[in-house]
Amino acid sequence: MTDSVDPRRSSPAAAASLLWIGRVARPSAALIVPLLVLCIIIALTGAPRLESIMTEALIYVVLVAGLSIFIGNSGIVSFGHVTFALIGAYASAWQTCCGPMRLIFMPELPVWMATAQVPLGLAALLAATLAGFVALILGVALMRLSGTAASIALLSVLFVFKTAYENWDGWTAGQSAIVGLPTYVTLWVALGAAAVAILIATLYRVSSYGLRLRAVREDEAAARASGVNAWTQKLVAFTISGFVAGLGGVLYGHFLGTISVSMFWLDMTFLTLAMLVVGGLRSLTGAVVGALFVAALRECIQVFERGISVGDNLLQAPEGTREIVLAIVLLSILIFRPQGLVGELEVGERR
Amino acid sequence: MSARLTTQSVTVRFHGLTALEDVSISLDQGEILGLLGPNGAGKTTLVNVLSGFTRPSGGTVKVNEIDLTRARPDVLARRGIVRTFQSVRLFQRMTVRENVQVPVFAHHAGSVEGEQAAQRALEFVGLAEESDRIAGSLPYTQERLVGIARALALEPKFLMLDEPAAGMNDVEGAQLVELIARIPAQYGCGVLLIEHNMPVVMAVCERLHVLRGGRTLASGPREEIRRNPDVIESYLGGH
Amino acid sequence: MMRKVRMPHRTPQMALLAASVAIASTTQVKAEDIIVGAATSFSGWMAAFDTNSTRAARLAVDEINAKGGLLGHKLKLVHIDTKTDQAETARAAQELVGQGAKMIMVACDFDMGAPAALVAQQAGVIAISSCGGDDKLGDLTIGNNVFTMATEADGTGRMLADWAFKKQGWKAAYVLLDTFIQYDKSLCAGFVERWTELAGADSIVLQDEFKNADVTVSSQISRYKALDKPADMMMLCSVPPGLASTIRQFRSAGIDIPILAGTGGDSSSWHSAVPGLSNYFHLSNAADAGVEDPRARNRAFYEQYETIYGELPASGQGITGYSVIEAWSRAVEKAGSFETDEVRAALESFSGEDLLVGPTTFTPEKHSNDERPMLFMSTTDGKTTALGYYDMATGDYMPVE
Amino acid sequence: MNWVQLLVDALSLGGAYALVALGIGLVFGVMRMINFAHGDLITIGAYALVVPSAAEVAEPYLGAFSVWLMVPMTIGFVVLMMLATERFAFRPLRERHADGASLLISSFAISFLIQNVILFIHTGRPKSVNILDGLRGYVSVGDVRLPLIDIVTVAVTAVLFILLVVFLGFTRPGREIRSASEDFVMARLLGVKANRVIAYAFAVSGVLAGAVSLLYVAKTGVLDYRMGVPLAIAGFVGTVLGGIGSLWGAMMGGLTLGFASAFLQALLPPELRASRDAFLYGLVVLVLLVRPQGIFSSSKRLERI
Repeated sequence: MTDSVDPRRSSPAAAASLLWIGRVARPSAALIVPLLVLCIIIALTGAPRLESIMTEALIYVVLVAGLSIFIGNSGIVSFGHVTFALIGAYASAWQTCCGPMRLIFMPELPVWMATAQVPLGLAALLAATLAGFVALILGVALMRLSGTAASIALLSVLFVFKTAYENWDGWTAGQSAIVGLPTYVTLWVALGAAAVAILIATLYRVSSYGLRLRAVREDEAAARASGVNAWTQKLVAFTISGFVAGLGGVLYGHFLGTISVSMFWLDMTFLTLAMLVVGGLRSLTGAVVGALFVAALRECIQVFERGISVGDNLLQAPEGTREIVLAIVLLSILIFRPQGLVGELEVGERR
Repeated sequence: MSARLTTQSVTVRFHGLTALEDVSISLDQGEILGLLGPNGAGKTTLVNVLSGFTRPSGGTVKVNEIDLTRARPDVLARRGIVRTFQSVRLFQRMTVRENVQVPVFAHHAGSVEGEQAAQRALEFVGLAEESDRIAGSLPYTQERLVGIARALALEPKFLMLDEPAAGMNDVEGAQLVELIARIPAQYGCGVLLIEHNMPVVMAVCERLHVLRGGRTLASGPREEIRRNPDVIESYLGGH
Repeated sequence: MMRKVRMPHRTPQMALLAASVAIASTTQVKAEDIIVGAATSFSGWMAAFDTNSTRAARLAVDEINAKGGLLGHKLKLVHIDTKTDQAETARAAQELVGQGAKMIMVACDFDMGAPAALVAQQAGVIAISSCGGDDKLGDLTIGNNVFTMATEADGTGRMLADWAFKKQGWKAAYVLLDTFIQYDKSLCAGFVERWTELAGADSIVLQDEFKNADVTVSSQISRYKALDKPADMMMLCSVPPGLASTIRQFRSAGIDIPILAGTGGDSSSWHSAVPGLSNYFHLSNAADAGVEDPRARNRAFYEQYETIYGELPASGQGITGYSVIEAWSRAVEKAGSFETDEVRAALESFSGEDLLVGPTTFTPEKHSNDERPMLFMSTTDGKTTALGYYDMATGDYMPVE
Repeated sequence: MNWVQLLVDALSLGGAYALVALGIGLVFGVMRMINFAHGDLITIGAYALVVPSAAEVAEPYLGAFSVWLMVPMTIGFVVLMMLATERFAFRPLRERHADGASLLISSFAISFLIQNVILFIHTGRPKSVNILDGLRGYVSVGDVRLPLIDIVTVAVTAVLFILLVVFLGFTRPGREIRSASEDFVMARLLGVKANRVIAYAFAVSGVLAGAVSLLYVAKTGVLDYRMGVPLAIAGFVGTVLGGIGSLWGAMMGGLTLGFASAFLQALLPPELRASRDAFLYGLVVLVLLVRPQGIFSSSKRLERI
């Protein structure tokens, strides 16, 4: 270490904790500050569409950061994390949805819940906690698995919860959307949440827990021989990532003002995974870059789709081009940069 | 208090094949025991049993009087029964320091003493300078040293080294012997050394245990084994 | 208008129209023009449902402009593609609100339309869904600025039961529900409710379920076949592709009882899955392509639609888009204002208002219609004919004008 | 409850799932990648039966040919498309040593691409086409109803499985696939060309996918741009359930999933029937917890330490 000649010899514990704060603060700030600058620029343009797109992108940052906590550190590709977004979104709706309409959408809510007036921030916290708690319970059983079996089991979990929520009419309005969630998720709220998610992910990553799980990811047998309990470490990451993904679901619901079970399904699974892989599967920086990159790419293509005036002519791509071009660009990135846009890099981390 | 790791009549069978039969060994803290035997003799299987990766079909593993036969690898490791791997198995995409920190954190959860244990292990194997390199980029010999440092970072009571000198040239092998010889003094642990390289084994082990076909062929002090006709015939004779 | 690049066979006027609209939408709108918005999908799966109704709305706007506009203003329809994506839907509505739209037409579906309706509600703009049949669209769950031109799904289900019992005299019903979307659940709930009122619960001999994407309905067929005696009819609450697949499999199993479907069973686009489709009945707001509508006005609409777009809307649902504009403009005229509160009050005063979709009633409590007469159609040997607009109040078809 | 009838129903669904699982399992064997786009190749095969157009009423294209032309042409088309995905997407990735996750995601991306291209060309409105009209009837054996299409499905599954066993056991490409599935590195040392053997596996997987396209459309008569997704998921789950890496396991896994689905559909009480998939996939989770290596794999492969 370069900074080994410093006053910490006098108080090693204090110095170590200072060092540790630096190890969290530097990479977090290196991700959060550029996001803040981007948001300020967008706010200054005053374009509501741009603001809305950035807000959505930041919500995806939260979701993908949640994925990254588990996938990035454990190496297990989870097809099931959207489950936690689903749980979070509905749990928040139970507490905050639509005033007197709450009982019309969700007639079987217990009275105390149907009439509760939970402050929005607290509701989000409780909802994300529920998602984290469900992750913990599921993880107790599922974290014994690794590799493909784990991926498939997690996909199956998504199926189970999707089907259950679709048929739990009295609490979820079945397949119908619940409309009228308070739309408090502005650009700044989304930025704040993204900052929190980045901070949680960084805290986890630099902690001894993150290190031990990465050891499991690299070589499970060697990690166990080194005294690491693989199950515990996976479970810790799974729970935290369930919490963060749950938070992402809450935000998405309160961004649109409406939620339905079908929103939290294979499309979102694909999109969030694609963001993570395009950015860099094993890096939080990759998660953030991937989420922003895919969001920006979608919008750029759409600009063409809506038409660009060149002189008196309108250049316009036919409707439906966006998804096709998006898929081709994603494939090209996977082919030409299989390690993702940033690879293993973590900004703000000294090596 | 000095501890003793023992196996009593350990037997391992896979699908009707017997990998180990009725093997009893003991290892004291502070000594180096050499485990010999031709390929397929069951040496690695025995290490797998001792480190919890393989559950024996019969027999027991004990430290003093405590039965650890069914303990998981990570539990054994935290209790000071630590191994290395024939194929090293480093955490490839992590730095050398992180590789050595993993067992430390598993044990001490990030305390300052833990950091120091990691540093001490790296210094012991002479890799303190390389601690910020990515493990996967190290040359082969250094990889093996990191593997040993990673095991030592747990401050083991018993350390099992599975062919640590494999693939090294004579000079490197000699340096390794010197290093291994210092382990009991430095860490106060017992070392079980699996090694094909006879000079290495003979240089550092006072006691040897020889396996053949999953059974104990001979066991005893170095000089005695060197003179054992069975051993000479079946193993040493080949050289 | 969509996908003009790939379809050179479409008429040149079409391309011209598309180009002029596209260019116009990027240029600055003249101050006196009144903007009406359409936040509907021209790509993704919703496009199949939204394209026709959006085109129909454009027809209505052009018609009004040709007659000199509304309260002296020309109307301008601004369409933003919502890409079958809820976030895009909300953004489209925000953008339309930002452009000063006085009314926003939203998707033919509650889930997809809701984000836009919510934005409109919060911005104090009227939002009208073309054919979203979920009860919640009309029950003021989103807010009092939201209306739908569709007939509610459960009302449709009740009407089917009423017609089957009274007009056809069927006594024993088999109900098969596709649990894939809410519309079908509501449709079957309405059917069962009305059927039970009329014939008693015992006369529903079997109720079963499947999922739209299921490859096979063998279990359901086996369960039906295990009945002691066959039902007089089958109420099938589903939409294609599940609807078509189910009918093919039931017919293949030799089950020839009459099959009834809601608006999800409209359009002949899936008929080739069941060669010689017979004994099949469904209802809709107006006639499907290729079927002669009993109402002269509707026939005129279709003629005009075909002239401009070179093809007919696949189903009778398209007509609701026309009525979105029709209803709103009539309310504006009544109110003498474009202001939301006054227009809403005028809409809520509709009582049997004669629109293209049929007599329409709104009240301050209910912003949808649930027993508005709908057109029953019968298919025999693959050929669909209109039976007439059925009126539950009389238990008979409405007289032809 | 007629148990024989239930068995017939289950066998038909299980047969279709088994064909999908086999196709996915074959590619997994040589690539260690679950090809999520397999389902969309089935969709492509189905759409090849009609003329590409945005028109609401579909006109038959390959579907208009006689059986003897339609079947090989449809399957041939799927094989070509399957090889194209391998050549232009998976091979470049493999050559750059992408890890398993990237391969998996790229198969997701291909799936997404195919679906959107179909949406673009055909629109999202489901289409329909009538093929193999002769299979629409059924025969009765006692009070058991045997739909012709189900008999054909089961027969085709059995024949294709036997052909596959013969192909893998007695032909050179087949033996290469098998040896590559067991140990790719060793196979290459023995002179098996990686690109070639992977292309073989994709081609065979394409034949299986094409067969499913035809059977599916003959049964349901409908086309939808997402029709392949539930099949792919069933195949995907079936492969893992059976024991990943073994063809016998893949086939049995697919059959098991089909059986479980059909039995749940038939035996769940009416109020729980809508939640069938929750039970089905809940069972899958339970099975994986007990046997992560799959039900039908002979033994947990010992990890060499």
